Amino acid sequence: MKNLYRKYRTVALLLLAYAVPVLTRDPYVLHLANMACIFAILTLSLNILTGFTGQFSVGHAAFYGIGAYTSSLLAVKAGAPVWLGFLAAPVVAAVFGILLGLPTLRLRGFYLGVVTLGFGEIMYQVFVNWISLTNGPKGLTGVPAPRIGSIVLDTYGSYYFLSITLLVLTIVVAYRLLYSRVGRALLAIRENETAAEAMGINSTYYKVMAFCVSAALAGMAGALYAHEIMFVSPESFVNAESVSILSMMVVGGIGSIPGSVVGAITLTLVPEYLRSFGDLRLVVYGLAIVLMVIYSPQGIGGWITRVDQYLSGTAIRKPVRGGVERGAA
Amino acid sequence: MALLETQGLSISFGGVHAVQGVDLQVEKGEIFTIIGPNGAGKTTFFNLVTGYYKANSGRVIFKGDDITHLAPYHRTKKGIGRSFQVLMLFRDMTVLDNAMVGLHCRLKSNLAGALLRTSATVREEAEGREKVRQLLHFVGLDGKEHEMAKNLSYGQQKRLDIARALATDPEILLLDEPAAGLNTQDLASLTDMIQRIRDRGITVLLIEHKMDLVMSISDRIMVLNFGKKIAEGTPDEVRQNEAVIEAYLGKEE
Amino acid sequence: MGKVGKLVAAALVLVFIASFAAGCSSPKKDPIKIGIVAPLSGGAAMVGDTQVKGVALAIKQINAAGGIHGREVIYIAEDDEQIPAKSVSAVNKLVYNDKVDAVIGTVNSSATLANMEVTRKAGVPQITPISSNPKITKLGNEWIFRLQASDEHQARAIVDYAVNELKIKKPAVIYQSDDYGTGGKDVIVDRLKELNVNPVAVEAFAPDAQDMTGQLLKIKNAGADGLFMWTMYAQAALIARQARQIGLDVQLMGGGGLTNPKLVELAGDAAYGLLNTQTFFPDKEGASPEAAAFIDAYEKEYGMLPDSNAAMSYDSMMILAKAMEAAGPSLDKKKVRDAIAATRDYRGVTGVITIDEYGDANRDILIIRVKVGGGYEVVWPKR
Amino acid sequence: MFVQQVIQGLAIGSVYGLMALGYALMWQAWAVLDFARGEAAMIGAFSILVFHSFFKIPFVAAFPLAIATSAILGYVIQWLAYRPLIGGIPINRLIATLGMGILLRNLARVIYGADPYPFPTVFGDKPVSIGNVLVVPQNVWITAIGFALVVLLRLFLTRTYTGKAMRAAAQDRETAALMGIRVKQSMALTFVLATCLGAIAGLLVAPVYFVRADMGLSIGLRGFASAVLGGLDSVTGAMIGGLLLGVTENLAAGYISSGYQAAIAFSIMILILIFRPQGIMGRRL
Repeated sequence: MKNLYRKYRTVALLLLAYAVPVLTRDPYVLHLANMACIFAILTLSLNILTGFTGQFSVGHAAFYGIGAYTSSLLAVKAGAPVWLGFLAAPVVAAVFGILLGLPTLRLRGFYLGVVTLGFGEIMYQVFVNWISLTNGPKGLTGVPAPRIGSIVLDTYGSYYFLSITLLVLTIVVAYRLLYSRVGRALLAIRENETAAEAMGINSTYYKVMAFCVSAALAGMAGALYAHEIMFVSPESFVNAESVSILSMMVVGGIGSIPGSVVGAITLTLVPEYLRSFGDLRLVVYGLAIVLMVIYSPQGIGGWITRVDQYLSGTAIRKPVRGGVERGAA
Repeated sequence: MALLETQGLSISFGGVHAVQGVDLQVEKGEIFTIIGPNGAGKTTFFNLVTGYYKANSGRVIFKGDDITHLAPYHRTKKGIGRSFQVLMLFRDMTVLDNAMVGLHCRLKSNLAGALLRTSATVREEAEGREKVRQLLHFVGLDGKEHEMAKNLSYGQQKRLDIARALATDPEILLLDEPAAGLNTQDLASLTDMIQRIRDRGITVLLIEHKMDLVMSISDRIMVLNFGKKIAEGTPDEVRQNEAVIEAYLGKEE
Repeated sequence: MGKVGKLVAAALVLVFIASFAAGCSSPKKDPIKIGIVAPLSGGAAMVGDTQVKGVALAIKQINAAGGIHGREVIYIAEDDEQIPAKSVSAVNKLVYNDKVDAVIGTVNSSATLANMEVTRKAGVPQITPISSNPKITKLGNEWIFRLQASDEHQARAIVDYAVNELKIKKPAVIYQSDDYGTGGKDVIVDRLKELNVNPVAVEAFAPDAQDMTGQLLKIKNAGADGLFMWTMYAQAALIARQARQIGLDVQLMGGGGLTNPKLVELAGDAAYGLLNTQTFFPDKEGASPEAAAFIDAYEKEYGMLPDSNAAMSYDSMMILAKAMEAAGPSLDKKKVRDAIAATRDYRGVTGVITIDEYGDANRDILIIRVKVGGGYEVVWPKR
Repeated sequence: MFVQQVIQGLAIGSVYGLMALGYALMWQAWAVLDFARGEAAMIGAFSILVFHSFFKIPFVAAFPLAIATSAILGYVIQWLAYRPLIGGIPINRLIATLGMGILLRNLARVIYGADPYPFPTVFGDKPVSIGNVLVVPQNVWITAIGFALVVLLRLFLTRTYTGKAMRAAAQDRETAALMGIRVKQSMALTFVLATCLGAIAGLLVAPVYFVRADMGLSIGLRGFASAVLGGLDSVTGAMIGGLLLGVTENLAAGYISSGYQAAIAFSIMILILIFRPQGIMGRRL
């Protein structure tokens, strides 16, 4: 039984994830499934920066926005194929990630946090004010749906296959990164930067790399978002969205990959679920977040690890936890 | 040519001369110990050699190259390894990963290799793990690979610290008070371990307070007081040095 | 986890489940469902709130008169937090979960631009009472209608009045940097150019800004003799008061977003004399019989005076009801849509409405002035 | 115009500074950046609104009542959402404050509606001209009260036993506890104090910027930025950070571009932090 679980858990999860459009045809649910994938990618990307590397960021929505605008502008203004946008979005976002990563040479913890927050504000104002490029607050309409051969991914269901594939790709990236020489260097910087340097790790280089990878993934999520909603405007990339991503990461569990995914799904669905509360919806949402961090400080990721260990009968080594537990916060 | 050499190395903090004009030559293959009363500038001197502090004046020369202005990680790459007086393990990482981090600058796989999981990367990782297992065996941490570093006993943590430093494949290893806080049994195995490290061809630069340990294993000793070198020589020479007895040994009960 | 904590958590989970189940259970009769999507939390919540109130009042009156085809009308209001993606979620929920017969909303143009794709794909008629971005009706989407007179008409009207009647030579513009404000600013600046008048300053402020004195000082320094502001009433009240504080004493002018009884309450005497465009005349004295009756009913229902958004929302629902009556008892969505599009000379509370070929409601625009001590008077067209 | 711009900037900057005081205090005692700080201002503003405007209690009496109400609410809030997280993971505390902010903001909206409420001025909002600049009395009061609070706070933290105990508890909980300091009470007290500071900020700005459920959001964010700019471990720095941000914003709008007002202010802030990573008045890290 336990062997069976260990052998097939990944495959089963994958099958289940890909079967969502088969299990339901409700566009409302499928749209939410798309949004959950987008936010899961965003949360994972933030986790690479904050959970793995210990660099605090409150401006992640900026990279998300950069990706969304890059991809939509290429399609709308330059008439480029959609897939080119999907490639360009992470690249452009990564360039900004490197730019933002450079101040990390000198800044730590919340002081870095405020710089990322400022970056978020600045990018938002650029989206709003650079009207000749972004069309400003009126937004960009007519963002096309991607197509594969003759199939146009213009329904939530068909688009979902793209979303889930990119999410799976992100998860693979996160895992491979984590269990590699690079990932160990990131964790070491998070744990103790002085000691990391003594191990021959160029902490500047790796911190900037973390910013770069994180921004690239967030940028990809931006492209995914733009072509799902088919409309881009600055409101989607305000600091409040950065804060949502941060909450998803913490509720999911800092440093936990499955936690990030589940955290994003949870906080995407909970506000929808709470619609029946009417006026009190966001009050309950706020309360739920408070209760989550009080009663489950390790996040949902902690539960997942425990359940997984129980089912597979192992005390597997996988406690990548900590993040900004010390120092940074 | 000495393996590690400092020339007139000085640093001051807010007017206090923490290290002042220290000249030092460590020869390949020896165990060289720095002693001195608390606050004599020993750890500061280490930090200058490893690059955590920028010297106000003087030079650090390693294998004939001037490394005074290199960043700490760069010096590690060149072959200067160190352990810490106050433990600086990666507490929330496993023992194996701690040591694997030490291997960092000897591995080559980069971001692309990690993401694509190229065969070179996989091979390198496997070889690295094997190497690290041997090192963990060397310091006596077999079977602890998958423990979290923070869950080890103090003595074990100290050993992990050394294993991690050894993993950087140093030519010279700087050990900052490795014996502090150890019980008698751990102390004995530490003494043995330092000698075995030297037997591997690694030069050892040691800061230590435990005089029995220092006198029994050191080839040469330098004595610092108030940031200045007051004596240097073999254990016997140092033991009989007037200035040392006055400044240091005399006061030590 | 403490015992109490577990209990609280368990209770919460139960409440979630119970409430969800309650939401799913369907009523016995089969009412006509109207979905409302509006920002009910966040910075624009005050506008979303009156949108729901306006529609709710219309529905109450419709039901009192026997409903539509004898069926009761109910509404389901969803919050979109003025974020496009959440707006899309909300409309998806209304369309596919609640299976509403039509959608009214939302406030912010960017959210409407995003969510109208949903109703288009599903083939559900949608009326946005006040989203003002001209693009909404110009994208070839046949399912979307708008009740607000577009910014183009409003901004042109006020500029023409200022230049021709008030002889303003050195106007300045201040606008909130969102779709509403930017849209209005663009039209104002273009129209001024057409009339050969150069604005001496064009300044933006963030929708959540509270201190606009930096911008206002610049405007004062530029020697402005009139100030166009394209924003909502709460910020307009701040601008009016702050202009007075720094000694900027010029004619204040703006668009429909300023019409709200709260404006005078917030800005006090600083708001007296303010001019703005409107199709809904908010003062019972001098209002059309339809508008007067609406103001009465609204005040009775909610204990407050309606703003123009409430009036637009009310008219949206009334036009929708008319169209549903005309479309026949099957409520075929396409027929309902066509019936909305065929609206001609409907006497609503916001004027005499005709839906044009794009889906925009065309009618005469009034310029109204805040009287000293509160209340409004019409200054254009001259009576 | 320049002088007038600076004066206007100082007025809004004082408000940011007042908010920043709360952040600095919370940082010193709880080692957390409290994202619900803005909501303290909202609570203060609504308290005075209820007492003064709804119940018609004269301002002199309503003021202490409002502060007392905020203090009590502050105590309850810290007991519910902050105290359980003492000793836990710092970023969890941060997220708890985010959640609390969402909760309080929306609760206020449910109770009072989303519309802003006007609040009568106490200190006078008719401008007085001095030379060729105009000064509004209530703005002068806000700045003056801000500085008075900085002085009082400094005296309190450095001269009184309670204040010293608070700081000791913040720096090292365990040692402080060993020294007989009642750490949790001390932290609760700081929270209440910080809430009162926020409440004072809230009720001072009520006549200027109205009272509304989400009023804390924008001044809270800028208060946070000011506190970091000034250096989180300095109350004087918090005030200076606030004034600097306020003046920068106004000058940016007046001389560069109002569209990029916040972007310019934040760019300057980032530059300052790059050159002084510990904030203007902060100790070296």
